[in-house]
Amino acid sequence: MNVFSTLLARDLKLAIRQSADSLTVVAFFAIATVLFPFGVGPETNVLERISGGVLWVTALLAALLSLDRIFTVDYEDGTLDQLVLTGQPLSIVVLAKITAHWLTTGVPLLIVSPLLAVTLHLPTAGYAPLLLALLLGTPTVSLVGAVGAALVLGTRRGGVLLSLLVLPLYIPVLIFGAMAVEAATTGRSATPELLVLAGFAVLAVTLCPWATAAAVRQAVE
Amino acid sequence: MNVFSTLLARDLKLAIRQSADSLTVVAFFAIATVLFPFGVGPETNVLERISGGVLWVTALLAALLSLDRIFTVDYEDGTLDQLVLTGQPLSIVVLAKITAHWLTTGVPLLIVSPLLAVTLHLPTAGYAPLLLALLLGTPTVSLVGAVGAALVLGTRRGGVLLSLLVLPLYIPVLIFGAMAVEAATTGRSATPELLVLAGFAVLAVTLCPWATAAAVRQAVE
Amino acid sequence: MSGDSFTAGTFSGSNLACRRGGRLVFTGLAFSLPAGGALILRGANGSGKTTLLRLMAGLIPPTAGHLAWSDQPLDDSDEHAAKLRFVSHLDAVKPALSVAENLSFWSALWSGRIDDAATLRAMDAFGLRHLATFPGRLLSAGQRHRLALARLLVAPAPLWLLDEPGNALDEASLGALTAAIADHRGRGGSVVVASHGSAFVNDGNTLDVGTFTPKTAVHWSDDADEESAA
Amino acid sequence: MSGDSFTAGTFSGSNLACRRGGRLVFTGLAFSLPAGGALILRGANGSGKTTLLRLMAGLIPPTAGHLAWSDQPLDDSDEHAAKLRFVSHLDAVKPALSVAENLSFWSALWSGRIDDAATLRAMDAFGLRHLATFPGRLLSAGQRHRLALARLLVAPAPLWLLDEPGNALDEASLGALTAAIADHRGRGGSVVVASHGSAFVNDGNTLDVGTFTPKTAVHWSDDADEESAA
Amino acid sequence: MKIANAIFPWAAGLAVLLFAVGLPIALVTSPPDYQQGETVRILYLHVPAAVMGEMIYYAMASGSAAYLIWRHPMAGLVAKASAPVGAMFTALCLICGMLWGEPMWGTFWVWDARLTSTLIMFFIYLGYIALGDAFEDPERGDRAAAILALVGVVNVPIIKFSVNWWNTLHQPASLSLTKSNMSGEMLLPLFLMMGAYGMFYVTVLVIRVRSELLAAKIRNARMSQIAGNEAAQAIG
Ligand code: HEM
Ligand SMILES: Nc1ncnc2c1ncn2[C@@H]1O[C@H](COP(=O)(O)OP(=O)(O)OP(=O)(O)O)[C@@H](O)[C@H]1O
Ligand SMILES: Nc1ncnc2c1ncn2[C@@H]1O[C@H](COP(=O)(O)OP(=O)(O)OP(=O)(O)O)[C@@H](O)[C@H]1O
Ligand SMILES: [Mg+2]
Ligand SMILES: [Mg+2]
Repeated sequence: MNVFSTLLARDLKLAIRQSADSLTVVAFFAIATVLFPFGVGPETNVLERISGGVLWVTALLAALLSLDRIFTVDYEDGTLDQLVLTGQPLSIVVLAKITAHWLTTGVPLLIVSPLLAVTLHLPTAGYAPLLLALLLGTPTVSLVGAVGAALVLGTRRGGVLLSLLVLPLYIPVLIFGAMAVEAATTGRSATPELLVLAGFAVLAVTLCPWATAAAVRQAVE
Repeated sequence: MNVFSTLLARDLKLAIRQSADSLTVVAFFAIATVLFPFGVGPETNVLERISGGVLWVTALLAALLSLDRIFTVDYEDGTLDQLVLTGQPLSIVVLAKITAHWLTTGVPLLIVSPLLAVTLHLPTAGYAPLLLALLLGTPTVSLVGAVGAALVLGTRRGGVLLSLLVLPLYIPVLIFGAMAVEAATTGRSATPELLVLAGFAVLAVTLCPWATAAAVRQAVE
Repeated sequence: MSGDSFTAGTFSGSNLACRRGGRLVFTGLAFSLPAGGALILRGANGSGKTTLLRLMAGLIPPTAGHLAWSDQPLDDSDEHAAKLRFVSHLDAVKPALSVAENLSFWSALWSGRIDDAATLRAMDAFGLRHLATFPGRLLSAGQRHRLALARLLVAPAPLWLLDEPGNALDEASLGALTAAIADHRGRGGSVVVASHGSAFVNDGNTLDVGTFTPKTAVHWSDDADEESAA
Repeated sequence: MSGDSFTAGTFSGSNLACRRGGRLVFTGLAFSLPAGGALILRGANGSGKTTLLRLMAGLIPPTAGHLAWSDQPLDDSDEHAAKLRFVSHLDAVKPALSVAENLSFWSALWSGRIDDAATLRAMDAFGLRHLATFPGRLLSAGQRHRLALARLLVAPAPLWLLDEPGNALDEASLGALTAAIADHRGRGGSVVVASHGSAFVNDGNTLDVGTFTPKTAVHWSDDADEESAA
Repeated sequence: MKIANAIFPWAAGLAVLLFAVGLPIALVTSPPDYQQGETVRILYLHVPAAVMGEMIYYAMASGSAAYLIWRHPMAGLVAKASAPVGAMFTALCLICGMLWGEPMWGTFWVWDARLTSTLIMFFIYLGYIALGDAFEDPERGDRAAAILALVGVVNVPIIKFSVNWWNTLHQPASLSLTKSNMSGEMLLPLFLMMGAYGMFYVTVLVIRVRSELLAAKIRNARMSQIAGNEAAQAIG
């Protein structure tokens, strides 16, 4: 039992006990996506054209809303103080929490996305790239988001500030994620985009835990 | 000095002291809007077609994120207990807080919306109805949102649950708001839609304060 | 404040029961608190002192029994609320407002007018005068709690409900609290204090909340949880 | 736990200063705490007791001065952290986990293995055994605080840092706390307690944090400018 | 601080001088462009602003790095004081660009790669400023913002690369900028304005750093006074 697995197990246990949390993220994803036909009208050709982009944008917004879950509760009830004091490298501690976040947010979003794609009339060719792109992109979303979530700890209203901080950083993922879908639906190969997304993920997993640990350390100061 | 004005003055004072709060709502509105071109591509004709809908959806999401500001802080630091115990009608107390929310959130969103409309290439005829629709629609958004915000007090992750509760209630406002813009850009008169929005606002102002007060009362129980 | 005294009568409760999270916290509890009286709530952790105070404030409706003022059962909770001040574990201090602004907001809300003299007197009573322009966010645990206590003095009300008011207070502040309670009672006000240690009152009745806990085992079961979810 | 004793040496600090929110809370503070010793922090509200404890835990870096174990200056904060347990105002209790689960999580994290015996002993020490399956969210203020204290016993560490550990505790729990501290010191552990009232230790040195607060406004010279900006 | 005090009058003087000479040349006496006509004059406001916005961002990131690594307070202060100036230049670039776009392209905004990355940079500036302001304790704000600046600086090239890729694939209409070779007459006002903006930045930087120091001083003095009272009261 090392720190990583102990903490991951606890966070997953909490997520299962409070499964409503993951469900509400998925629900937000669904509702925000479903709002679009109401906003832009129900014409199939318009929806088809924008479906990949809308799905990515709403998935990002849903993930964004769940970010404060990574640290805020632990910060407010004093658990984060204790986690900083485990005597183990803080970057491993935060990586465990980020992994738990991805498993309980990124993965459920992935799972329901095909269903929502149906409502937006996504062309058939787009499904596989959409799923692959989400699979490669959501870890980056959790990793980059964790940095932001740690930075806003202790601010008055973290939620909105958090969006201001991380949404600009999500734009590369959005661009390549949406383009992967578009590529497939317009007959191109989505491989280049998917490779770039994988590259982003590798970069994020090497850098973000450190930045997050630094941010957490100054938050408990 | 009655309860309404005392409380409104305090909430506005707090909002001015913490002006970053209002600014971040506006910033979210801006960034979320800007995400769409990255998702759906930059073609002017596509953007033009969906601009009204996208602006309304992102304005609703931005307002949504700011809703927890109405009660959460007061609930967590014990102020809400004290406000319930003022010995004055609770519906007036909550109406004061809702008014402050609208002045510090709805109005700023209204002000920046024309700027964002430019980036989405909203046709010129759409500006006036967009502003009018937002002016008539945002009070409803604050009023209905307050009911949801009070209902989720004390739940673990209010934020996402809140979206789940209130977004469906926002759909009528969204439909008529987006249709008002579309009417104008397609050459019809937007008056009927605007009248419906005004009707919603009147309905909301008569019903929501009572519902909110009831929800607050059970939250402090 | 100044010299005015209270004529609110006797505050009492009879046959009170309260259910929290699906289990009965206490049952058959009764108390009577005359004007100028003090009631000290005792009991082990979890016996229901905080619950009883919130019930007395009208925040929680009793599961059985009722509260009364001079034997008139309470019906209008707003009217009751206007007669009391409640100091809980939560300090209700706004971090962005200064100490003086925090106090004068409540003064205005309760008395309907701006009463700087009362605010100043309240700050003096709890040694906060020199912190008047200090924003709430910079206060230490004890200073914040003193600010919550000072709220008792900005607008008069006959009944004070205090939940562990001595928490985090230093020597001098404990004295100030005792003096404030004595003064309040001298003017016919009454006070209920939940406290494990000193109760800050010279004389007063003690109510051991623990004795009203149903004797059945305090075991948490799934059934109880389901009830609470209902 | 059982019979093992500690050999961590003397924990000391010299010439410590700490700046919070732009002002110096204390300066020139020194202390020395031998194995088996106790240090009681005193001082009025806002004098800096909580700040000093967080500094001792390594959460806040000192503005000046340094901490040391047996005269070896602290350089690795993770190594230091592994030697201590910190109980703050915040209880770090997870509402969704039961009392036993709350404890065994920390036990696993600190000792690297699942040690049910230690968890049971810790619950017994603070009278929590009958609440073992109770979810954290149903605990009263005092019960929650007892759970935080029980964490001290699930995995041994030589240095305990306790911030007002007596808050909200009933009579019996105060006794349990005193006993736990005595036992810990008996095995060579040391303890720092910030408290306004009883300190729960039989003997020990008292440190009045208030005496290290700078008394007057600092005189500003042009050279001081750059420093003050930090 | 002493160096800054020494530079200050020169920087301020030069800024005034360069604006005084550069603005008339840029806006009045320089030749109109054969394609863009008189509107070419916006270029003299627009291009230097774009360059400054970007340069200040890197200055801010370096300051933040120095502040975090060496805990050098002045570096942190310079970073913090730079942000609003950088944001202002970026905003100026955007506004001039939009005003220019209307006559040139017939629309205020297109989703061109360069425009888009400028806009995102503007958002990153806003995030930095908002984060720095969001804490009750100003020191915490400085540190958090410094970490953000470093994270941001890793991201800026990634964002540029992504936006370029996105843009080339979408081939946005025929709106690309006409890259007329700049003539000598255009370079002079351009350089003058560049220098004026640069000196303006230095001047504002010194003023802002000074006022930050003063604010910290006032804060400290007030706090110490209150602390003194508190201690006196505890004794008395
Ligand atoms: C909001 C709209 C605009 C933005 C955000 C923008 C942004 C930029 C940026 C970032 C640069 C690069 C400066 C550098 O580092 O060298 C630049 C240069 C330039 N812009 Fe704009 N621009 C906008 C609109 C326009 C318009 C409408 C025109 C005219 C048709 C224009 C003409 C130029 C020219 C001629 C240069 C210098 C050429 C070069 O260095 O490559 N810009 N702009
Ligand atoms: N994060 C912070 N930012 C600014 N000032 C702070 C911060 N934390 C503490 N302070 C200041 O430091 C001083 C010491 O606070 P601290 O909480 O250490 O006092 P304390 O001795 O524990 O008081 P109490 O007995 O009330 O708990 C207080 O005056 C407080 O205003
Ligand atoms: N919201 C709630 N939901 C479920 N149970 C609750 C709730 N609030 C309190 N309880 C339960 O009611 C009982 C009494 O709690 P209360 O907080 O009133 O005790 P207390 O006497 O104030 O204890 P302490 O001395 O620890 O403050 C506890 O056993 C607690 O589990
Ligand atoms: Mg209690
Ligand atoms: Mg303290």
